[in-house]
Amino acid sequence: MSTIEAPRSSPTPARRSGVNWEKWGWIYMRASGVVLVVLIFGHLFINLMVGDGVKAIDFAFVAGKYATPFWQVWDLLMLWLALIHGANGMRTLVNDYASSPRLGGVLKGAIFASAAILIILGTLVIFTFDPCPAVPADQFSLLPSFCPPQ
Amino acid sequence: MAAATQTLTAADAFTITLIIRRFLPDVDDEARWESFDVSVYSTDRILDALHKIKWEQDGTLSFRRSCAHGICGSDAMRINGRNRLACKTLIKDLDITQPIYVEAIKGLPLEKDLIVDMEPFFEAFRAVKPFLIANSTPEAGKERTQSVAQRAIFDDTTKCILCAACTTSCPVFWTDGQYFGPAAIVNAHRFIFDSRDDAADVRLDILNDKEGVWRCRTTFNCTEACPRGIEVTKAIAEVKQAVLRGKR
Amino acid sequence: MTSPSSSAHEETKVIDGVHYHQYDVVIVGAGGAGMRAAIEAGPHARVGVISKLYPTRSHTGAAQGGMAAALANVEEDSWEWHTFDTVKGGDYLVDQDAAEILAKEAIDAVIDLENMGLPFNRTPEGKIDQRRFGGHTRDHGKAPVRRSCYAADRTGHMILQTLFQNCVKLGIEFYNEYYVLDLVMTEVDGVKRPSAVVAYELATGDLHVFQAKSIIFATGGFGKIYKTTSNAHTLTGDGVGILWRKGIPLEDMEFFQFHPTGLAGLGILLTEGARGEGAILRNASGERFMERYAPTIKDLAPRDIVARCMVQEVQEGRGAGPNKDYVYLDCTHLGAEVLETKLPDITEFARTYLGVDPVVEPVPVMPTAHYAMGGIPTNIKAEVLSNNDTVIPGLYAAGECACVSVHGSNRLGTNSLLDINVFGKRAGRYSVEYAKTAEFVPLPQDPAGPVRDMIESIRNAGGTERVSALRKELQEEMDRGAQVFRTDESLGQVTDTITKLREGYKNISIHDKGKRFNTDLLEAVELGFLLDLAEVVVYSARNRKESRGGHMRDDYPLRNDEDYMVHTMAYLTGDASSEHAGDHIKLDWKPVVITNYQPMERKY
Amino acid sequence: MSVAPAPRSAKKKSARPGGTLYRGNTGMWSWVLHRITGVAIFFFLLVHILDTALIRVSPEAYNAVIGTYKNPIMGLGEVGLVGAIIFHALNGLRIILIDFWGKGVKYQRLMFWIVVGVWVVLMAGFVPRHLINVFSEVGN
Ligand SMILES: Cc1cc2nc3c(=O)[nH]c(=O)nc-3n(C[C@H](O)[C@H](O)[C@H](O)COP(=O)(O)OP(=O)(O)OC[C@H]3O[C@@H](n4cnc5c(N)ncnc54)[C@H](O)[C@@H]3O)c2cc1C
Ligand code: HEM
Ligand code: SF4
Ligand code: F3S
Ligand code: FES
Repeated sequence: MSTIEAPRSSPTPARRSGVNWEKWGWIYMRASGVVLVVLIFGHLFINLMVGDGVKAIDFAFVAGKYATPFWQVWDLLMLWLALIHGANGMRTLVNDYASSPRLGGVLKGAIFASAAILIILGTLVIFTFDPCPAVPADQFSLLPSFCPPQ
Repeated sequence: MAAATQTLTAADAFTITLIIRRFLPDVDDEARWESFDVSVYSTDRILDALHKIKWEQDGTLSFRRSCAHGICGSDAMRINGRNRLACKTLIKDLDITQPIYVEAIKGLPLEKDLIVDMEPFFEAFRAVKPFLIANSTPEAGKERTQSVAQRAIFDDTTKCILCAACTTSCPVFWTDGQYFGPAAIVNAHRFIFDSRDDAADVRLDILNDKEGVWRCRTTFNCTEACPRGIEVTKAIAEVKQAVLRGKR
Repeated sequence: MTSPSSSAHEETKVIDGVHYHQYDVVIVGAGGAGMRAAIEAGPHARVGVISKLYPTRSHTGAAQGGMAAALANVEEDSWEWHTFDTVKGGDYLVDQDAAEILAKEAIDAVIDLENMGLPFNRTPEGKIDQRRFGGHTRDHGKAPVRRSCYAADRTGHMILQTLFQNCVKLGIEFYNEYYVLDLVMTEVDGVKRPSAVVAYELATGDLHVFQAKSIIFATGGFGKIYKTTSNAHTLTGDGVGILWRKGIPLEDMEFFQFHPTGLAGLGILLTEGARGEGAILRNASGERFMERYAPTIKDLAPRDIVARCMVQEVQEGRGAGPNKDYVYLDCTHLGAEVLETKLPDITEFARTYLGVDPVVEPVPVMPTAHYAMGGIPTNIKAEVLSNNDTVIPGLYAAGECACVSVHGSNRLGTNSLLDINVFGKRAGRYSVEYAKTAEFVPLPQDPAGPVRDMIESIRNAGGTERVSALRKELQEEMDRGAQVFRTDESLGQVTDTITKLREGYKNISIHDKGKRFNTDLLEAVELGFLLDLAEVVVYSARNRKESRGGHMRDDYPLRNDEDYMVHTMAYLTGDASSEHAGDHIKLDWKPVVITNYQPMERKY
Repeated sequence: MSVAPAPRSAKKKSARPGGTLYRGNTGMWSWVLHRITGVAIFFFLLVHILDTALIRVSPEAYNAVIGTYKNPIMGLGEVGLVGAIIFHALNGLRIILIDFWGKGVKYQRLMFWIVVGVWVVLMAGFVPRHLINVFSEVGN
C-alpha cells in the first residue's frame, strides 16, 4: 500500500550530463573522510586535550594559532573538506527521505546555500584575521601575549 | 511406507502464536494485526504453520508459495522483523515463548496479506540487462570455453532466485523505491564478471547512476537476508570497484 | 500495475468484463519447456506466455543433478549409447524414434544453453564438465559413463534462470499469475478445433481469453496427487487436467516415478548426482545393499529399481531409525570439499530440514513421488494426438505434462531437463511453422462462460467440506495404495476413496469470497484437477497387470511383453466428475515404436 | 464479504508499509548511528563556524560565546559531540575498508566491534580529563 513509484520511472537513466556527481560524491566522501580523521582528531586533541583543555580556549588561544600559517592551512582545509563532506552527506539524506522532488529541491538548496555561505565566511575570517586587533584598553589582556603593546 | 515422517525428531505437537499483518483489499481499509494459535512440530517451518492456518482456520489468509524448500523464491516475508523465506524458517530456530510476527516484505506495494506487487522488483531486474551479451559467435555446435577459475568468479551471484528478500530489507530501498536494489545489482554482477560476456561496460554504466550502486550504504541487511547465502554486499562492492577501475 | 511484465502488451478488448487477447502462439506454462518454446518462437511470431507463477518460480528450478548429452567431453560417449540407455531405462516402453531424437538433439540442446549463458561447471580445459548419473552407461551397459552436464547441484535453477534471462532479452510477453483453466474448442465443419485458452488473473479475479493459432501446453507435472513428493505445491496438473476434460486422451498415466532419495518424511529431493559423485545407499546394518540387487552399477541403477530395493529393504526389516522406516544415503566418504563444491544445495537441505550434516553423518532417505512419465500424448513434433495417430492441428504439448514417449515406464535421471529443452524447442519451432500458414479459429459465443460458471459455483458453494481435508485424504491414500508397490487390492481401495472424495468435492465451501489474490478459490479448482488425474493414474494402473519400470505390481511381479508391450491410452467418455471411474474412463492401447532395440531382460 | 473490489489502479489510502521495526544487525545499526552522528556533526559544524567567526568581530564577543562552551552543561554536550565524531570517524574508516579492502566485507562485523572498542578506549581517555577540566572551572 505504500505508494512508491516504479523504479526509475523514466526508462533511460537520468544522468546524461558530463560529470557523474554520484560517483565523485562517493569517492569524495571517502577521500575527505580519511583526511578529516587526521585534521579533526588533531584539532580536537590540541583544543581539548593538551594543557587545560576546553578551559584554555579563548581569543588569545585561537589568535595564537591563526598567527601561524600552519594552523591557518589546517583549519582552512578542515573547513572546506568537512563542510563539503557534511553537505554532500546531507544531500544523500535528502535524496533518501524527501517525499517529493520539490521538497527535496528546497532542502538541497538550503544545504548548499548554508554550506557555501559558511565556507566563504570561514575562509574570509581565516585570511583577514588580525590576531592583534585594535581594542579598547580594558580588553588588551584578551589578546595573545605576542601582540605588541598598543 | 514413505511415512518415515516426524519420527526422526519425534517431538510432540505444541501450540505457537502467530501474529500476522493482514490486509484484505476487498474489505480492509488498512492493514491490521491478527493473531492465530496453531499446533506445530518443532521441525515444521513457518510455511507449514501458515498452511495450517489457511487450511484449518481461515482460508482467506493469502501468501505465495510453491517449492516449499527454498528454491523458487515465492515466499519471502518478514518473520520476527527480518526477511526470510517462510519455507526455510524452522519453528525450532525461533523463540516460541513469544508470539511470532509475520508480515509482508517492506517497500513494495502491499496487495493482500503477505502478497506484494513484485512488478517494480522485476522491472529493476530487467533494467540491468540480465542476460549474456556476447559479441563473438562460438564455433557452431561448440561451447564457449571458460576456465574453472573464470567460472568461480561469478559463481556466488548465479545462485539468486529473485526472491526479493534482499531488496526489501534494504533501508535505502524502503525510503526510495527508485533504487535499483541489491537483487538487480547481484544479477548484473553475474554477467559483468562472466568471462563470456562483452557488455560489462553497458551494465556498469547503467549502475553508475543516481539510483545505482552508489546508493548502497553497506548496511548488510541484504547479505543477512539472502536465503541463498549470497554475499550480496560483497558483490555490490565488486561492482562499485568495477565502475571505478573497469572490470578487473 | 498489473502483472503482464513486458510493457509492450497490446490494447485488449474488454467485453462483458472479459479481456480478449490475440497471439500467433500462446504458451501455457513458463517452466523450462514453456520458456524454451518461447525463445524458439519469439523471434518469428507474436508470442504470449501465460503462467500461474512468475516464470522463475517454476519447478524446473528445483532440478538439481544435470542434463544428459553425449558430448564426450570427459570420456568416450555416443548418442546411440544414450538412446539405448534411455530405451532400456524405460523398460522398453519407450518410443525409440523419439528417444533417438532426444539423444541426438541433446548435444545441441546443451550447447544452445551454454551459448545462451548457462554457467555449466567446467573441466580443467574449460569445456562443459560431465558426471555420472543413474542408468547412463557406456557401450550398452558395460559401465557407468559421465554424461550429465551440470552446474553444481542447481542445474535446473540455472536452466530456468538462463531461459528466463533470454526471454527478457527477446522481450517475450509474459502474463504472470494467470491461471489457465480451460481450452476453448470451436466446432468447425463438424470438427472441434482449439481456438483459445481462458485464464483467471489471480490479482484481480478477471477472466482473459487468449485466442491463438497455436497453443502450447507446458504446464509441468502433477506430483501433488501424492503426499510425499519432491514436487511443488503448485504442481497440480492443471494443464493435463484441462485437456483431459476436453476429451483428449492421456497416455501411460500409471507410470509415476518415485525418486529413491527424498529426505525421509519430507520428500525434498537429494539429487541422484550425489550417488553419481559416489554416495552409497546403506541399510540399518550399514550394508551397501544395492550390491545385491544390481551388481554391475550398484547405486547407479535406474530409479525404479533403486526405489523398489529400498522399499524392499524396509519391508524386510532392515530399515533404519526408530521405526525402521528409512535407509541411509552415505556421503561421508566424499569429504567436505566435494559436498560443498559439487553438492552444496542438498548438503544445505539436509542440514536445514533434518538437522543432519552429510559431511559427518549418513542422511535418512526414502523414495518420493517425483515425475510423471505419462501425460498428454504427442508425436515427435510435439503435436497433441487425439488418438493413436490423429494430430490436433494447432495444439502442442511439451515437458513433463507431455508424453512423447521418451521415458517409457521409467525416466532416466537428467533426461527430463533434456526433454524440456529438446521438445520445448521443437514445440516452439513447429507451432510457429503452423501459425505462419494457419488462420485463427473463430471463438464460440462467450468462450469464458464455462470457466465463469465453474469459478462462481465454487465461490458461492455453500457446502461443508474443506478443500484441504479432501486433498490431504487423497494424497495420503495415494501414498498408501498407489506408490512404489501396488496391488489390485490397494488400487481398488484408492479408487473407492476417490469416489468418496468426489462426492465430498461436490459439497465444498471456501472462506475467501473476494476477487483479489483468491488462492483459496484456486486451491479448490486445483483439487478438481488432482482428483481427475489421480483417478486416471489409478484406473490405468489397475488395468496393467504386469510390473514394468515405475509400475510395480506385487500381484504381477513380472514384466509381460506378450500382453503389455503397449502404451496405455485413457479416454474420457462421459462426465469427468461422475461417481465411478468406469462410467467415464475407457482404456485403449497404443503400439510402442521400436527401431533398433528389441526388448530384452533388464539387468544392471 | 463480496464487496466490489476497488479497481487495481486506483490509489489506495496509504497505510504506511511499516509494520514492525526491521531487525537489522550490526551493519544496519552502525549505519543508523553513522547517519545520526553525521547529521549532528553537520549542524554543530554550522554553529561552530559561526561562533569561531566571531574572532573577526572582537575578542570580547568571541570570549563571551566561547565561554558558554566551558559551562558544565555544554561540557556534557561536548562529550556527546566528541563521542559522535569519534564514532563517525572510526566507522567511516570501517566503511572505507569495506569499500576498498578485499577482505573488508568479510570482517565488517568484527570491524564494527573494533570500532566500538576503540571508541570506548578513546572516550575513556577523553571524558575524565575533559570533565575535570570543565568542572574545575566551576570551582574557580
Ligand atoms: C526436485 C526435482 C529435481 C529434479 N531433478 C532433475 C534432474 O536433475 N535432471 C532432470 O533431467 N530432471 C530433473 N527433474 C525433473 C524436471 O525438473 C522436470 O520434469 C521439468 O523441469 C519439468 O519442466 P516443465 O517445463 O515441464 O514444467 P515446470 O517447470 O514445472 O513448469 C510448469 C509451468 O506451468 C505453469 N502452469 C502450470 N499450470 C498452469 C496453469 N493452469 N495455468 C498457467 N500456467 C500453469 C507453471 O506456472 C510453470 O511455469 C527434477 C524434478 C524435481 C521435482
Ligand atoms: C572524522 C572523519 C570523518 C570520516 C572518516 C567520515 C567518513 C564518512 C564516510 C565514509 C561517509 C560515507 C558513508 C556512506 O557512504 O555510507 C560519511 C558520511 C557522512 N558524513 Fe562523514 N566522515 C567524517 C567526518 C564528518 C564530519 C565532520 C561531518 C559533518 C560535517 C560528517 C558528516 C557526514 C554526513 C552527514 C554523512 C552522510 C551520512 C549518510 O549518508 O548516512 N562526517 N562520512
Ligand atoms: S540475492 Fe538473495 S535475497 Fe536477493 S533476490 Fe537473490 S536470492 Fe533473494
Ligand atoms: S541492504 Fe542496501 S544499503 Fe547496500 S549493503 Fe545491502 S544494498
Ligand atoms: S516456497 Fe519456494 S522458496 Fe519458499
